[in-house]
Amino acid sequence: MEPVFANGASNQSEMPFALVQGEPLTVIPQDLYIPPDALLVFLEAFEGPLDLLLYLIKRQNIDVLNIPIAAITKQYMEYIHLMEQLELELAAEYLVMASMLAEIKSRMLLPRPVTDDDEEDPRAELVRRLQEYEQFKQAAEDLDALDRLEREIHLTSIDIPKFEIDVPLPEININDLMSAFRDVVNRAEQFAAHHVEREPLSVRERMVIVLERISAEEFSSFADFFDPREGRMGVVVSFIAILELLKESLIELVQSGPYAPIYVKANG
Amino acid sequence: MDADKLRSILEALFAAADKPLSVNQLFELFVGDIEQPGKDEIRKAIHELQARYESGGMELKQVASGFRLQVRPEFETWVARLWEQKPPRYSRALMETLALIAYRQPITRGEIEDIRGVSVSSNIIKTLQEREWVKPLGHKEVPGRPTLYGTTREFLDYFNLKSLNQLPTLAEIRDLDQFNPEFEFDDSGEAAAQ
Amino acid sequence: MDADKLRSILEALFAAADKPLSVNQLFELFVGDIEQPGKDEIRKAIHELQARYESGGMELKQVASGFRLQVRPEFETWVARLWEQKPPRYSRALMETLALIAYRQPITRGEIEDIRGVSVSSNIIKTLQEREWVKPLGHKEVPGRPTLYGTTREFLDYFNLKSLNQLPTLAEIRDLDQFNPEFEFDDSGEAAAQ
Repeated sequence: MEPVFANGASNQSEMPFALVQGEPLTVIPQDLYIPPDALLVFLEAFEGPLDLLLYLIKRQNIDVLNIPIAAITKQYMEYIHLMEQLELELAAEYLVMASMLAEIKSRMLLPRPVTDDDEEDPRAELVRRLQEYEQFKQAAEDLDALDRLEREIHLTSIDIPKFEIDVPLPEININDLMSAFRDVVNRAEQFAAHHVEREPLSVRERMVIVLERISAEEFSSFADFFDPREGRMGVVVSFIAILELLKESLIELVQSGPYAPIYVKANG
Repeated sequence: MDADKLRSILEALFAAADKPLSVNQLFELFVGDIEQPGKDEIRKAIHELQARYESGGMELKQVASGFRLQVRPEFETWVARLWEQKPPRYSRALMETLALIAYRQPITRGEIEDIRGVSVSSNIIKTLQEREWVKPLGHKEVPGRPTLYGTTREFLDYFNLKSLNQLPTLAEIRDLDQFNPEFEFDDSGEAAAQ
Repeated sequence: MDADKLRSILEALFAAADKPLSVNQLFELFVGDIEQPGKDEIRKAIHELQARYESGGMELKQVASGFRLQVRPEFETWVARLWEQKPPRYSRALMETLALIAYRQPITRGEIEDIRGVSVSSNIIKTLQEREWVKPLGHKEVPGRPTLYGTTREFLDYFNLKSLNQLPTLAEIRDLDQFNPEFEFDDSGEAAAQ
């Protein structure tokens, strides 16, 4: 195998530096010589095939107008393989680009008929797309750099004496709240990554009550959170709430010895 | 620090703050700066600002907990018209955030963002807190120690609920939708009839 | 109306309002008053106020939907210390989509995807609409009638702009022929080696 980069080759590139699925890797570009975790983050940082291609081109200080298509195709394919080996979810667009590059490459290898003046450089369409993408990538950065509300620009919050002016507050009814909840849950379910499980509200409410009663400075008695008058269900709800808070590391339970009183304290 | 600059920074702080600011609080805001003003400098700058606001539409008023920039009461007539003209409404984003806090409390802003799939603007949380429907309950012990939010007693009172248990469950909301998408919740008689 | 008084009332209104106010909106607020100022008087008073806020901690800024009193960005360092919450951040994917909508409106989702070379998640479009930065403008009369999107006044307000003309200029697209007339087809022998 030949070194990937014309001027970046060194004797290191012949040494297998990693085994990926049992296969020694020797041809990773040198600027990828970074820990696998970082590599993952790095590869995921691309906004798509055009972004990756632009990166490959910029890294070598090549003018977009004069892409060495063979070299770039090769590097691109290496990244694609790497992504596959790392089992990154590879968007179909990356593969479409790979075949487009392969096609351009093969067309460039064909001898061009001298008479055919009209035929466009096979790279023209790719160059156009790269330039257009680059243009908006830059525009997005420029836009992001503008002063904007909540970041550089703060609105004034000048007090209006309340006793003088009664500014009406927006009214909502419980219907609106219900439909908002339904919508957000429906939407969340469409994205399988999120789940909103149904959990008895009473436990959530009890969690809040417990949180409100405790502090980080002093201990509260565990027993005080159980009121026999609430009956068995009430006690169970309190107990589950405390366990849940413990699981989420929101509280700490302390006991000085076996059968000693248990105390509850806010974490931190 | 140059007196002009200090005065401008204080003016910016009074304009942006939603609470009165005391000399001590202001002093603390500069701690760590290379040009850290002393309390006397801050007091002097405040007096200069007060003099500047002697006329115009605003005044820098001293109240119990500090100084605040406020609209001069004599312009009430016009300021009130500002609200008469447009009955305010809450955004969809605010409603969804409130619903998630109500149903999933204690919950962090990040968790709300995860479920909604979009970021939640600071203004929404601020508005909900100002309305006293939502309050911070503490911090979650994860990196960054994000604030945990929950609903308040005022929230329950507003909706005439005795406890959060009285909020319909998700299954109930969906069932009701199927029968009657225009379901009126506050009309309890009709609800029971479904 | 006396110019001093009008200026003070306007200052009070800008201080109290939570949205930018246009000259028309301001004019409407005086309708019915005995001393009703004309739009020109209002414009003049606004310019005087702007001059007055040329220094200090605030500025009276003109954005797309009117004028608003805001904290001068240069004092952001101190103002940010008032709040613990960090401003929301937006992903590159979202900013690129927003940039395309801003510069190429009206544009369909498919057209955005063509230029970016990847699909645009529905969440991004939803976030942009929810923030009221982007709105549907209609449908493109092609098969499938895809929605055309454009930016809103709120988008300009948020980014502190008066009009789309104030957006940073786009980089130039260079012409292939123009810059590389001697376009070498064979990649200097490397291609041949493959």
